[in-house]
Amino acid sequence: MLSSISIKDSGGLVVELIDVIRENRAWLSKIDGAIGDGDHGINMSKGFTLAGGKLGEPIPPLPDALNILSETLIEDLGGSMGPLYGYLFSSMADELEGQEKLDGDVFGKMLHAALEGVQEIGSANVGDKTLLDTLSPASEAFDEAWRSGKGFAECLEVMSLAAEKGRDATIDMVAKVGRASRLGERSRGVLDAGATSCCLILQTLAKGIRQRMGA
Amino acid sequence: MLSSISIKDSGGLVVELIDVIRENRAWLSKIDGAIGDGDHGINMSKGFTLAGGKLGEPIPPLPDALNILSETLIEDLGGSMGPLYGYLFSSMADELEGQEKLDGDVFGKMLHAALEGVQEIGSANVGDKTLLDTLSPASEAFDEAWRSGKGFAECLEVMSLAAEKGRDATIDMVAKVGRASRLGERSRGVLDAGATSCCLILQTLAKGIRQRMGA
Amino acid sequence: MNRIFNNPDFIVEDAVRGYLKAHPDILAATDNPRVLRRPAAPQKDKVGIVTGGGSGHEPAFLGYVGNGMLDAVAIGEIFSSPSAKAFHDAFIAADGGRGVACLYGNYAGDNMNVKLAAKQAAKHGLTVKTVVANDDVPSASKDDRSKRRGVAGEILMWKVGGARAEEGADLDEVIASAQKAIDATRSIGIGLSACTIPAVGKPNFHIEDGHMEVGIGHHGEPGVAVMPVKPAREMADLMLDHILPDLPFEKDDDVAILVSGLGATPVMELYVLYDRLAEVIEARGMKTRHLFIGNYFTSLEMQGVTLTMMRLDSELDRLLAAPAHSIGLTRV
Amino acid sequence: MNRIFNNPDFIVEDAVRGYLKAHPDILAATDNPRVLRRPAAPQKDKVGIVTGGGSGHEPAFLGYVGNGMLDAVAIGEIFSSPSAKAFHDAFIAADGGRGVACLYGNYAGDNMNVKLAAKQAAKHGLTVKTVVANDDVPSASKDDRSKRRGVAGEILMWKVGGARAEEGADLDEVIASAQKAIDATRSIGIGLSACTIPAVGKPNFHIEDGHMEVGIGHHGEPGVAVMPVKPAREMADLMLDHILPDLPFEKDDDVAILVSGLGATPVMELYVLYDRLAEVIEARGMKTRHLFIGNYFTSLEMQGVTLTMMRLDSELDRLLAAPAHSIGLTRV
Ligand SMILES: Nc1ncnc2c1ncn2[C@@H]1O[C@H](COP(=O)(O)OP(=O)(O)O)[C@@H](O)[C@H]1O
Ligand SMILES: Nc1ncnc2c1ncn2[C@@H]1O[C@H](COP(=O)(O)OP(=O)(O)O)[C@@H](O)[C@H]1O
Ligand SMILES: [Mg+2]
Ligand SMILES: [Mg+2]
Ligand SMILES: [Mg+2]
Ligand SMILES: [Mg+2]
Repeated sequence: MLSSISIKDSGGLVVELIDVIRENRAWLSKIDGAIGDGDHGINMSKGFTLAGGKLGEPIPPLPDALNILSETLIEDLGGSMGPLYGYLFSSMADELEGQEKLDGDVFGKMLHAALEGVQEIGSANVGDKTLLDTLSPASEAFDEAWRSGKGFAECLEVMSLAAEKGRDATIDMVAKVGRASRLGERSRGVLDAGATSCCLILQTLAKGIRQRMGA
Repeated sequence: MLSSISIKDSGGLVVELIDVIRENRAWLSKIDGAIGDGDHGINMSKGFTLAGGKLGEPIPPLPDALNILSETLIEDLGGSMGPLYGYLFSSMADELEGQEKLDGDVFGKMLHAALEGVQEIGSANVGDKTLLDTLSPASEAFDEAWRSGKGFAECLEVMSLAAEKGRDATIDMVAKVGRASRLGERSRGVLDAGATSCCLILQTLAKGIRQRMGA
Repeated sequence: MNRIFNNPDFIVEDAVRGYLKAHPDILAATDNPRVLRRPAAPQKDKVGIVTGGGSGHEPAFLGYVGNGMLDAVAIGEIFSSPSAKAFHDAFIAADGGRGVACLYGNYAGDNMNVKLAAKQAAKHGLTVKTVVANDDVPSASKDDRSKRRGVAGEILMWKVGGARAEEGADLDEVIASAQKAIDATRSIGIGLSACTIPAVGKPNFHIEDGHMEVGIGHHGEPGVAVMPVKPAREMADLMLDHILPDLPFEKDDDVAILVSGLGATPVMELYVLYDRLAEVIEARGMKTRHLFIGNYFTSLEMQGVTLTMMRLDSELDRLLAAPAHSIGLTRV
Repeated sequence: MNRIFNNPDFIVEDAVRGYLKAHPDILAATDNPRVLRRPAAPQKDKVGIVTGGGSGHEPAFLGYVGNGMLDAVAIGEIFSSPSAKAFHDAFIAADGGRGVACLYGNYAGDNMNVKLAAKQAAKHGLTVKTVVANDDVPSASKDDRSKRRGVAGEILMWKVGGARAEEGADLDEVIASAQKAIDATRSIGIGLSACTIPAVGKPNFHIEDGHMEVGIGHHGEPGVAVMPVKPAREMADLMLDHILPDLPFEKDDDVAILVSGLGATPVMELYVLYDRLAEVIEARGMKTRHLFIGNYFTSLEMQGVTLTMMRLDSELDRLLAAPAHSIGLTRV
């Protein structure tokens, strides 16, 4: 089992992201429907599908693929998801610059950059019932596992579990930003849509990287 | 038991008409709702109530009271009921001109005049599922009973029954005029609203005249 | 029923009061609370243009009172003809000494009340001539055109009659132009959901969810077919299939188009429909010289749409282009 | 859901095509299918006026492109912010060399996308300044005004900004006037029924039959109170109770009033409401100098109404009175 993957050859990870979002279109919209306006799956699927059409063949290297996804979201999608996920993916891509291998060090930095990017553009805080509530604990768990000396593959596994726990923790939160925030206490009791899509994205990345490492 | 009533003293008949229409506001609208637009009771009640406010005290003689009702309907009510019932009542009033007593002869003429008035303005035919289908058999039945030598009070009784039968016969008819006609075959199976209000009117007149004669 | 009114029996009165407060430059009161007029009416030596009809179709009918349009309007209860007296008083409010053209829609109540009112007016020596709009194609067969209802085509008829009167034409000329206008006009509606008269409190007809009613009338009068909702393009084609052959509209015709929402259909959807209508009309070699899209003739909160087309000659073209200023339609 | 569309995912595209076909005199295409402009834009030496927002609010936003109003508009999906690229391309379409004023509403997506687009524009040396409308009183407390949403007050802000730019003002002057306009403007909405985004297929919120939601937002954002439907007069009083003290509006103020239906409320009911609004506003000693009643800023087929009031000084009064010509608002 490897402990890193080739950045140049891993653009396919973005294809996997696109697929997972498209597959979960209805589910994500349904979750958004409970306390939002029911279009999260529609929005995400539209943006990711558009990006899919722009990737081209052969699939470009991972940073280029991430940037194509980011630009498509920012330029063509609009809404909140365009800028938020757009920044998330371009921030990740920035960390790959000058690197050849994606290993635990680099991946940890990607998560940090993603978190900062989303916070910068969206000005939300952890606990506000947003995708940050998946991203932030996932990033922390990864850091801790990596610092404690676990292997990259195992750290990804830890992160996936933390992302899921983070996502599920949004059930008990009251939304502070976005449409759902208008509901106040009534927003408690259901998943946050963005936290759910973010969990799908992180888990798909983890799974894709692990597979490429032969884990 | 008398065989006629004083025309001068019977303006109260119009008050009774107003009352019965107001009492049946909801029922008439409900019937109209099945194949029409559900406003027959509202329309009738509005027009008759307005007329009630114009009758004044003491109640004027019957022809004047009928003319006040007629003018109110024609001038203020609009819709189809304004002209149709407006003409019906003014045609009835015309037959009272120069008379002192309302007896079987005069009442028979009133029914004829009413029928002609409604037909002239509305150009509908018997069998079209309208108020004519109450008025026409009622008038015929009255004529026949009167010609056969029955007393006025009994003739009124006969007429009331015929009005009811006429009204009920509209259930099996297909509407040929008015809003319900747009339904074609689908208009079959329910009462006609106008036939129902017309039956109430004729029966209330009959009952009021009979009471005044001491029958 | 979640609606805005006080006593539902007086919703028309309340609305008319609101209209008068809102538009003192366009609408003036008369002694009859059910009759409104242009502030300048009666205008000496101009043929008066009058219409009237039930309420609930706003901006029709009162919204088309204004310069170059109607001089006076008779206002009925919701979906119910104005009284004969209201029509009569509207005639008087509009009469500038050259007679009155009453341009109205083919409904039983309106026919009766206008007839009574015109008789009454004749007694005072006021000449009233009428044109009865019957543009609604699905409401009766072509052989039975006199039975067809009048729908949104009335607006174009008022525009033509109003402009002709403004030109100084006499009563017969105004009547002739208005008659020509409606004879050259065809309409069709598609209903998507029902509506509720506040005083009644529940819908007086029903359209199954996921279905549409082709040829529905302005008060929910049944149409010619109920079918599952079609994509906008097919709706457009269906509407054109009904009205194009009826006149017929043909290659090289100049036309005016009016696409009106029935009240609750989002305006963007009218444009989705128009996108296809324009495509077909252009492909058939017709030229659209006047276009109106919006809620021009509604039916309370019904969902759905009506399409109206008029074939133009140079006179109709000129009269549609003439200036007009009313709440519902303005041309500069 | 009985609505008019083809593929619901492309309803915006279809509608925009229809708008372009219908109004070639008012709207022109750009290279970006989500950006429309005035045919005369960019107009040399005039400050460009831009807005943008989600679709489903027609005639907002694209219906306010026109002379004396907006130069270009960025168009989003239904109820979703346009992309940063659309805003950016709208800036370019509007830029006549004196900079661009982006006058938009306070929504998270719009804020983010405008921010990104303005950054991008700055890189090319194009100056974009912004005013964020926050006229919706119930959406946040007075101390938290920066959190309030923008609603129909945006229309008055565009009118003011557009007229000021037309006068030849520079970017800072336009921004100052638009900011003054929105600072003097307060709105409140009452929702009576929900609406459905075609691609979603079912309402994304719910109002119990017989109930109304006071302070509802333009996308159904929850209001401050849900209660049984009140008579129109009480609705009017409730709305005024929320907005009059907030500015506050006071005796002898000159005001502009905008009463907008949310899409499916019959227009006559807006006038029933206005009848009472006018009564109170007059009784409080205010003078209504500009009045707009109709479906000016809608939310698909929602039932309900918004009330917007602006306190005027002589500048705002002059700018509101200036000529304008757009689909949604025309002044001659
Ligand atoms: N400021 C923000 N920062 C981070 N995430 C946000 C922010 N605002 C909204 N979100 C996320 O966006 C999700 C909703 O996305 P979506 O439904 O696509 O957009 P919209 O709310 O415009 O309909 C929420 O579930 C939340 O996770
Ligand atoms: N031409 C006509 N002649 C006689 N009666 C008619 C005619 N048209 C309609 N009616 C009667 O009118 C009734 C409906 O009245 P109403 O509901 O008050 O008016 P509307 O149909 O305008 O809503 C019908 O039930 C029918 O009996
Ligand atoms: Mg959403
Ligand atoms: Mg009826
Ligand atoms: Mg009726
Ligand atoms: Mg959304």
